[in-house]
Amino acid sequence: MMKFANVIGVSFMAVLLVLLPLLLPAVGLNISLGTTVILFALAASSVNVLLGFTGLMAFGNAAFFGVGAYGSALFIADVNANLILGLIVGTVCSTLAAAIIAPFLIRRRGIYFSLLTIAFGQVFYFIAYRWSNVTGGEDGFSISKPPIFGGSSPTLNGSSYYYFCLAIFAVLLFVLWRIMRSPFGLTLQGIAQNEARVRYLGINSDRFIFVALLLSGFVAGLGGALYSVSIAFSYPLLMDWHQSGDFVMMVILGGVGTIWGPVIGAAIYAIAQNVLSSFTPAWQIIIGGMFIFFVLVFPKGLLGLGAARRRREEEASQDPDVAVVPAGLIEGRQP
Amino acid sequence: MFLPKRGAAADLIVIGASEEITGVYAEPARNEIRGMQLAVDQINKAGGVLSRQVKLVIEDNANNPGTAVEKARKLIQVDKINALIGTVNSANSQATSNVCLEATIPFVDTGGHTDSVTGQQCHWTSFRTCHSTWMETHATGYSIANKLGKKWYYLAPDYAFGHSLLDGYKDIEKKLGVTVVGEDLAPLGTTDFSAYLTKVLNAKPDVLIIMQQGQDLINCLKQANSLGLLKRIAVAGPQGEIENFWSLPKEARVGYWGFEWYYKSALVTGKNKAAADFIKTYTDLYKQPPTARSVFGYVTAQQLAAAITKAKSTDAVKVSQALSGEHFQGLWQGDAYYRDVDHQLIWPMWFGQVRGDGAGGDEWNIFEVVDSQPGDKVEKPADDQKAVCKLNYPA
Amino acid sequence: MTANANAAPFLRAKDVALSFGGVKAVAGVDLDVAEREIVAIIGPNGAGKTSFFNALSGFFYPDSGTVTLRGQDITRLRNFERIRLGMSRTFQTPSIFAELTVRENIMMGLQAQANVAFSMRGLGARGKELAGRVDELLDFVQLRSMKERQVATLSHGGQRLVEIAMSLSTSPSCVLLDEPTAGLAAADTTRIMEVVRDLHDRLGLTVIFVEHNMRFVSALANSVLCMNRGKVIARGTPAAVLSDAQVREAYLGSEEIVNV
Amino acid sequence: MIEHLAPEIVNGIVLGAFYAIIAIGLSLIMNLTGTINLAHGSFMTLAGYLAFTLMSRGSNFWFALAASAICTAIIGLVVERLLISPLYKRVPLYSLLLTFGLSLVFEEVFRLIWGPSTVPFSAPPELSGATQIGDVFLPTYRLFIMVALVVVMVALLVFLYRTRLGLRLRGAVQDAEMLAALGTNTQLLYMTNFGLGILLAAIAGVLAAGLLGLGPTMGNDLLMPAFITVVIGGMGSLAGSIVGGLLVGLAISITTLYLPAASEVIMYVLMAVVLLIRPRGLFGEEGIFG
Repeated sequence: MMKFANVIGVSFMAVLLVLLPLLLPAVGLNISLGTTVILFALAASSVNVLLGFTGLMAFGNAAFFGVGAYGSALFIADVNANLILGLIVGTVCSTLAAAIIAPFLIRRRGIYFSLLTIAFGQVFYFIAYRWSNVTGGEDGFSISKPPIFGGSSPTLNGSSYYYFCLAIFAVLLFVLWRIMRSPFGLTLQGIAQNEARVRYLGINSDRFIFVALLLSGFVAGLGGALYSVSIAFSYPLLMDWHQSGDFVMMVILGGVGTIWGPVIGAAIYAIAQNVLSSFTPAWQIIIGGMFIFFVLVFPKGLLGLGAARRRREEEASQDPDVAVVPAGLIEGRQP
Repeated sequence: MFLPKRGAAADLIVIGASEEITGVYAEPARNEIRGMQLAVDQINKAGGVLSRQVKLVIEDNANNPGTAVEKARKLIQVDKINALIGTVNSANSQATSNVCLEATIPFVDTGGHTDSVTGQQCHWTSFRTCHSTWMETHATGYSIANKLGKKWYYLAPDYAFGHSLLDGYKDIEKKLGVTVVGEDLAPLGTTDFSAYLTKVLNAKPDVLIIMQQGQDLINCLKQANSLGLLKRIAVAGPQGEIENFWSLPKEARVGYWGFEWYYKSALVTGKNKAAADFIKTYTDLYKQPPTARSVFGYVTAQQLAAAITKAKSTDAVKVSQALSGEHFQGLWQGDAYYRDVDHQLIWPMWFGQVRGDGAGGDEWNIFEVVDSQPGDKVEKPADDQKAVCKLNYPA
Repeated sequence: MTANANAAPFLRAKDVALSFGGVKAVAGVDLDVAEREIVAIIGPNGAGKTSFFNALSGFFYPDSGTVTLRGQDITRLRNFERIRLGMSRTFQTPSIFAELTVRENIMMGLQAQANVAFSMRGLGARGKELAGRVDELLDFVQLRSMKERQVATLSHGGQRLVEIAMSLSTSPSCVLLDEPTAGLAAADTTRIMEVVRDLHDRLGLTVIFVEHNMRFVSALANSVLCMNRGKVIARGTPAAVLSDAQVREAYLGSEEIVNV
Repeated sequence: MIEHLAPEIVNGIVLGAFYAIIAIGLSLIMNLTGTINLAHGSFMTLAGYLAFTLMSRGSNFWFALAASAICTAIIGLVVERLLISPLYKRVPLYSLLLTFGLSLVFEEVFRLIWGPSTVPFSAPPELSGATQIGDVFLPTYRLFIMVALVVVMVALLVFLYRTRLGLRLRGAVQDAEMLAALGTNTQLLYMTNFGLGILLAAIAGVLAAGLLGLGPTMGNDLLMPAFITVVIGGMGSLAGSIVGGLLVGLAISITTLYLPAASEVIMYVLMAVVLLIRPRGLFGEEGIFG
């Protein structure tokens, strides 16, 4: 059962996203920026699966995003110019990438986990940069937009591609929402709040974290696959740790652990970057400053503001600096 | 409100510029923009194009292909540009080129050198002003053999760009009957070249061809200097970016390099009055002499305007056809043209030596041009390009 | 009541030692617990009681010694594997999911026990069955009325009861309780005491608890183990241990003993 | 072969010593406060630019080295007090993100002040050229760096093991709460610790500028190998950072000689192998963070 306020919220966001291709040109922005927002939101949601739902400080999701991008682009260019198949291949690649590095990651928690995600993320960046016969190296890799089902089926452009991405995103958001309310999701929340207790309920949390990593790799890879088609290009910087950091910041800007947070964060980030960089070469200072400001002043993000206040009213008294992503983040000395 | 007035679009020719205003290429990008801006100002002063004023809308592509695509689309959809120019980074050039094909907007790559833009990934909408990587290696190959000797040693960075430079030299070496006495690929970011340089000293080539860029090049040159290699063996390379040499310590301002243009040499400008005027106006305006990058920007904007005038329309097909194959007098000796087959600008390339101090009381003047090669001699033959590049003009 | 000498004891710790950076927290402790026994572990602060618990329950692995459960060596078994063998524990400060509801707290262990924790969809038919179990467990600790409350909003005593209910959600045969009454008011202490007694009397569980409240210890325990500086200094019936001279000396001046 | 191998080994040690010094700073800050300092590279670059500015105003190299390292450490302290210390009571994610934002700001500020290209930063004349040892010519500046970094490392060890503040710091790294209970001013320790980490970074930054060239991203380019050094050596271990750094440096330089194509990937391979065998890293202790 959804609360009335949630129904209003979901409806508002739905209407906003559906009308976005009409709204953006009206304020002097282009439709493909909307597509970028949606696809960055997918990447940010993949971070949120780990960070918000499972309490793991992931700082390498750009690697999954990039693997998805290259996977689909290479397939579309070299094997079969078919959008749907390309997306499937890209997503399978990114999920596999997650499966390969997950055994290294699940043995660590806390900042050690972050450190490992940064380092392993950089491995993928390095491969894309270095394996230039296949990836085109730093010059990147071009594709032409593939027909949706290959052959002579139509090719999606501009707003039709936006709605295609939006549809996929909506389905995925719904699936994530369902998962968070499933037994699996409940266990992830348990891990985020108190992993020791989860283990003392007889649950092998490592296996849940493994699956969460796969899920995260899947979502990020789907975003990446759609992105490389959107810009008809893939390039190594997509996997750089700065890109990962941007995705994490999107989650924080919007509100960590919420379903809509990553969307709002992605929108703020993408639009701010796009608009500011048209005006001033110092835009990176402003974006970096915005990050710092949010971290210091609004650590729960825009959505977290309301939620936090509601919870605060219910609770007797709590430390105002209670962590958004509690306990589980600091690694305990457990076998 | 920062929206352009839509009605105004009809009274203006709008040219978009996508440049690496932030990031490592900020300096070359700035010089390209200065060139474009100067050309547009002069065109407008002379009455504009098709009696419409030209407006230049500049966007920062942040040296990131994703942003470059976004900005290209913004320029096309929101600013309703008639043509797009710019880019320094090859990845940005190619990504932008693809977007412009999709939107059927003419695009002139000012400064991204990768072969694919006018090769495998060429489009009927895309043109390129700067030389291709192939042209750089071939032009310098001829000049090196001509001026420095025919016993070569290659040192290349081990990544995509290094490999394509190496391929270029390997092609020209056969034509010239050069003996190659050694070849090394050094990883990108190598800090110590002494192992490679010792091998070079033992191999005793006439010329060491260094294909490194940026910081790797600087480190390599500094170490070659300290090992005394420079006194025994000539050092040369495919492309000297004057912006880089200006910021180098004097001990690293050494060697022979391919130059895409230079402001102070009779071999480059000859008696070309347009060039002399350009250099003077530019230097007065920006308190710094123009570089090859400035020329890319200037010539690109100027030729685009000329093509629109000739086509009497901003229609993409007409403008592209007008630009393609039209011979013109640039800011150098001899003529130039964007050739029909692949839309690459065919123009000469120069070769010369870099020196530590500015000559003739001009601190900027650190380059001595000694040779030049005509463009059609150094680019891939048009017949070969036909097999690689399919422009696919709309019927 | 003492362990049957013939059969392997239900839970046995043999020469368990655990140290942190040179400090020996547990220095060779033996413990035999029979099935359905209630054992209390007492000792002054820093005696190594919790560390011993940690070694028993796999929070840390002991440096040396062995732990066996029903004759099976579990010394190097990971903590969650011990839970599946029927061990369960609580912590000194209640280890709960503060931001989840009471129901969700209980549900998590039930799901795992029912092997549906990996389900990414709803619980379907199993949902009703598990919901029934939640009610049962909450009835046991008399918290059913709090079912939809966020655990963080419960009193300290309430949180402890939730933790006990959680530790029952895995259907254990043996429960380790680390200071179940620490920091509780008198009324809450009595309630916890009843619940712990019920664990044994109604559910037939083996209970091992660390406790400072000696009233609690003498009322409930069959057998008491007193630790000091990582070593066992006395063991036996509550009456015998609490009157032991060494025990009294170890506790001398500390207020806990006052209750005896 | 020795005439090739010896310079590569020196090069490997120099590179490794850089990674080690940076990794020690990172590791100190990580362990005590849980902050993964993504702005560490920016502080290195900052120190390089400050030294460059001083030298272009006529200062000699030695004064510039000392003054810029101290100035950078002071700036680091200000940053720690104003921006990072408010985050200590929160989960470590926030300090990680704050330093991420900070590194973006720093990088762009460097571009605005000192330009987007590299600046002509030269080692002092007395350190240029090559030194002959036996049959082998070694670049003097590299030898100097090797010696300088060893001196810095020894000084650090003396500080940590022979001074009261250092002992407290080591104690705090192992158990901050215990120290707080003993009444030591933890905030002061956090500050000292952060300042120390930045001081190490700053010294490495100035030395690196003369070796690698000084541009806005110089420090960030060194950051990733330093992270990998921490992973390989094990978090929270001084010995781990030193051994890990040397291992990475030597692995890179030796593969450069025998198999140049593998010299970039070797670092990642090394990391994966170490983690497979020892998930905690070579010297990783069972610390607060495992």
